[in-house]
Amino acid sequence: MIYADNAATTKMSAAAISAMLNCMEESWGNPSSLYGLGQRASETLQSARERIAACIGASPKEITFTSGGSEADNQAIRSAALLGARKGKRHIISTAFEHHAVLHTLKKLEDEGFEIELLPVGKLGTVTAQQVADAIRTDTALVTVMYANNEIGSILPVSEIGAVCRERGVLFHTDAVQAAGHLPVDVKTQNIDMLSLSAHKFHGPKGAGVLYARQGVPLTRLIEGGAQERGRRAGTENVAAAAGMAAALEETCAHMEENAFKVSALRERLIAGLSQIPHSALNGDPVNRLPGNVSFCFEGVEGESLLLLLDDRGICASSGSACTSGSLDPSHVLLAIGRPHEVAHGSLRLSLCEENSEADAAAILKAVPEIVAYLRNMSPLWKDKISGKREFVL
Amino acid sequence: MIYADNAATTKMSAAAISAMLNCMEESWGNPSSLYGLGQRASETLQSARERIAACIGASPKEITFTSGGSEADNQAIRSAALLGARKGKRHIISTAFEHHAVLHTLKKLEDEGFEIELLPVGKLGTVTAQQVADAIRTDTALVTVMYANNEIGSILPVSEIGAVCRERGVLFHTDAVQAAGHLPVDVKTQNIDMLSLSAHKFHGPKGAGVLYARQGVPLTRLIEGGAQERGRRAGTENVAAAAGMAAALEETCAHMEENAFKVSALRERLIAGLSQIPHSALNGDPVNRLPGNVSFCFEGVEGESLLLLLDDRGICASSGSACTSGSLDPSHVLLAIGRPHEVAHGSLRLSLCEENSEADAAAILKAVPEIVAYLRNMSPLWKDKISGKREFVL
Amino acid sequence: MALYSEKVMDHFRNPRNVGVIEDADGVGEVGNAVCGDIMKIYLKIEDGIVADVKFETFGCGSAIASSSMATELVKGKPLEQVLQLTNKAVAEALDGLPAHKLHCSVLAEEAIRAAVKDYYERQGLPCSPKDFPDCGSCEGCRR
Amino acid sequence: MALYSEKVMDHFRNPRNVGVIEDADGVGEVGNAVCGDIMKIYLKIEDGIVADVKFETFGCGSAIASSSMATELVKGKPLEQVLQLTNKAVAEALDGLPAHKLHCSVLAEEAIRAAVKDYYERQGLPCSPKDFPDCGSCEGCRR
Ligand SMILES: Cc1ncc(COP(=O)(O)O)c(C=O)c1O
Ligand SMILES: Cc1ncc(COP(=O)(O)O)c(C=O)c1O
Repeated sequence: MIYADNAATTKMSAAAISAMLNCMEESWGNPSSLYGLGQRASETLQSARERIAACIGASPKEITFTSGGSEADNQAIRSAALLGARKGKRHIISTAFEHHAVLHTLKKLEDEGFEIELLPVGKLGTVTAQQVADAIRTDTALVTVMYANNEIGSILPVSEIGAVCRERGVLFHTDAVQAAGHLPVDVKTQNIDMLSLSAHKFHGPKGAGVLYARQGVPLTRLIEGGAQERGRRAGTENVAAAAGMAAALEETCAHMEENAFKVSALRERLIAGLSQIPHSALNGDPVNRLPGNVSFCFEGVEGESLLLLLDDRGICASSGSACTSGSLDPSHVLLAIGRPHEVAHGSLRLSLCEENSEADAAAILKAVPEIVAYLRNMSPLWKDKISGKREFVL
Repeated sequence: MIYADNAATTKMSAAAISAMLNCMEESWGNPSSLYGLGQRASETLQSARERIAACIGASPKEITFTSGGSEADNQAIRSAALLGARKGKRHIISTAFEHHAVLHTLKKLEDEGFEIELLPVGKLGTVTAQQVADAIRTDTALVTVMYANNEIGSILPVSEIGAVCRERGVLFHTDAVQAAGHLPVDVKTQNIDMLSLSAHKFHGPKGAGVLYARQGVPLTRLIEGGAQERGRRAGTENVAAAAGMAAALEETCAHMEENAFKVSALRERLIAGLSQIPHSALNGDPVNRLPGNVSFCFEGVEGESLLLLLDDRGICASSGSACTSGSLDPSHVLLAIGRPHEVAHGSLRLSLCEENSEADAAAILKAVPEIVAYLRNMSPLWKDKISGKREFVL
Repeated sequence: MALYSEKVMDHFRNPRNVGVIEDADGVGEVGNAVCGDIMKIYLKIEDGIVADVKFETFGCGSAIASSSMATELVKGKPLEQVLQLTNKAVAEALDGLPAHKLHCSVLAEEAIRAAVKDYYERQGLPCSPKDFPDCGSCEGCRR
Repeated sequence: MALYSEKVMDHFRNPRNVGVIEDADGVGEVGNAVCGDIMKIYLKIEDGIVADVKFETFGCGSAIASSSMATELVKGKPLEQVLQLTNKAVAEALDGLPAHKLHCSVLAEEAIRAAVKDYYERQGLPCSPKDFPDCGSCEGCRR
């Protein structure tokens, strides 16, 4: 099997699994309990908190454990909105191609009377700090801009945006779910007030995430109950998941540069190879790009068929993001960078990790052109294009 | 070590750990992904859903996976409140001794304009169906009453309450976090519309729970984002936790009767033994009681000291609920059953499981009276009582 | 559960009757690129019977499988019977489709009808409009 | 992190000076049962010096440890020095207390003062009220 869908989820690292097993077998007490077993669990949790904080330049008290990236995004945005509303600030700036965890939360806030401004992301899929600066108003409660896009891999200038927000006194949240463990994160120098990450995107467990909130930024609880997480998130703590997440993040951060070096070489090989396919186009920023992301549109081909045939050859890939499969709409991300609907249906995302090999790349470069040719050969849309009845759009 | 705090959390069963490991090592794809690896994860998730549904008499579509009991409680109550508010119903009935996940959610709703009626629970810590029937009004949006109390172990007449609610057309939610796996649950015959459970209370993983919602009861999302859980809860699914939870619940349900038989014999032995301590009192209903729950108040003794000294003898127990430790207030549950503040500070909860032995009971019955005597001997409060300067309250 | 039944996967992997009939007696095309599905059906009619049928499809796995199955179901059948083909029959013959993919079977039914309609029109035969709905009864584009 | 420092656990497990002085020269009691902590201090004073000190405490681990430590800190000390005992000194001598348990050290300080005040009163000595606050400066009951 060639697994090339690491943006959807990753295989857990041995270190993460063993950290979890250790909790389940040894450190399984309730961290709120007084006795030794409970305090051992509390120490495990605290150690996870410290190690994760160290990986992103935060202090342990600024780390709140959540059940994943979505919950962290929801809580960050809701907290800033509530804070803003108290001061009469009801304007929120974001981008058109955020993850649904952000966009759907913003939609709900819009229904509640907030004004949501989604910045256009241009053809390459990015926004500039200047765009953000121009959009900030006196009633802006929050700027939330993702660190890197999950579908097309563009890396956004979060440091510059952070600087602008800090200067203008506006809270800045970044969804770093695709960045954490893969790109350097330093919340202090990058002027990030809130940041979300999700463990299963860097070889940690599913169902575990972190919301970093700078000291002094009060969080609203999404989940009411006990006083866990210093009152910011109720529910018996998922100690094992926190320990697994910490082990995974430490490991990926320790090897970030070498992984990026290796993975981006594979990426470049794939991009060069797939670009040979006529009427294809790379999605996203060719330069400021996640090391492992390869995203293409192929004219005249529908994405799901492509994926199923790749699966038949043992290649795991995706089209748009995993969590919108089940929906018939083409990816909002591809539409946001200006791909026409028909082409947006024909996308392929390969997302690599350090475990992928040159042999994987070779197999992908053999399979994709063959399958695209096969599908085009049975596509009335493609036929119309080569016969000149319809225009090519790529 | 003698672990007698199973109401705080439980040790994971071998079956649950191995189900999780299997997911982490084999079935680790994203369930939303098209390819085989993803579909395998989706099948694992679906199988967990079916098995959990079968354990509580629900159908799989009625099961929503959450990050734990607290989230399930929050979502159930919020959903019913929203539904009620749409019809102008803003009255919610609950009890005075619910878990904080319920009470704090209700408090927030009160701040938002709902009228919250907390039924008194009497000396034994229970409410009757008649009390509920009398409280129901035409504008009642929800009745939420726990199945069994986590601190004092009383079992509440949920079937009768369910029948009353069904007859009056009012939604009924029960927090069954302490009941699931330990007491029979059949949502259909018990007329339960919504039910919360939490895996780590029955030898499953922490950070995993279920919200059952009867077909036709629409849930409000607490977490916005992707379309997971049929749109009722966003975020990449915690497949491993769901599989671990299903394995654990199946196992405890399969052995429910024999476990209850064994555990309640230990419970009776402990209750009989501890009742010998002068000026002590059993908390909760002596008959309708969780098989493993032993809850006592000892006059003149403070609970934390008792727990620390028990810990020194290798006995893990709790005082009030684990998640309120860190607070100085005495347990709201003990106050609700009428214990005076000073006695509420002196409580001990032992919660047993099928792994506890007669030897454990013997050790506890040796330790507790000795420690109580030791602490009373240095307690000016106790001295005042035996000298007659103050009244005994127990 | 797997996304698709084995039947669907078989017809997706080994689609029957893919291709073009150059001298077709009737051609039908439904769906649109925006929606992500286009199906084109070619019919060769002899003595009121479907002597040959081919399809071309741009679409997802179930769209290709539905086209393939639909062509199999109409091959060799008299036109009156062809007009009775329902999307349900297509989906059932495939051992079911996921709920959000049912529109593919609708599209297949419509593509067949459109090809028959084209045949009727070319032959100058009368055709009842209720037998020939436009692409649009499919829910695909409206979700 | 463990809930309590090793020092706290040592003084909790092996509390120094537990008990009663039947013919005490000064006795102080602070806290209340509702709050969950009561401390009672007995002083034997000789030549203005704490010749002996005992305590009784109803309370949590840190309350017992704080009482024990406070008695150790005042034993053998002249009364003027005893009055300078602060809750901070008690907490520090215990290598710190968790934030929500700091009130226990406050209570220990107050119990010592109350005993000294009782001694002053029994002796008819003048005492400045600022040295002798009531139980109430402790935050315990108000949280
Ligand atoms: C009765 C009851 N409800 C809810 C909860 C909350 O469950 P969790 O901690 O898994 O969120 C608990 C336990 O903590 C409980 O005992
Ligand atoms: C950019 C981004 N944000 C948020 C999420 C949500 O994370 P999770 O599924 O862990 O809740 C994801 C991945 O699914 C993502 O890629």
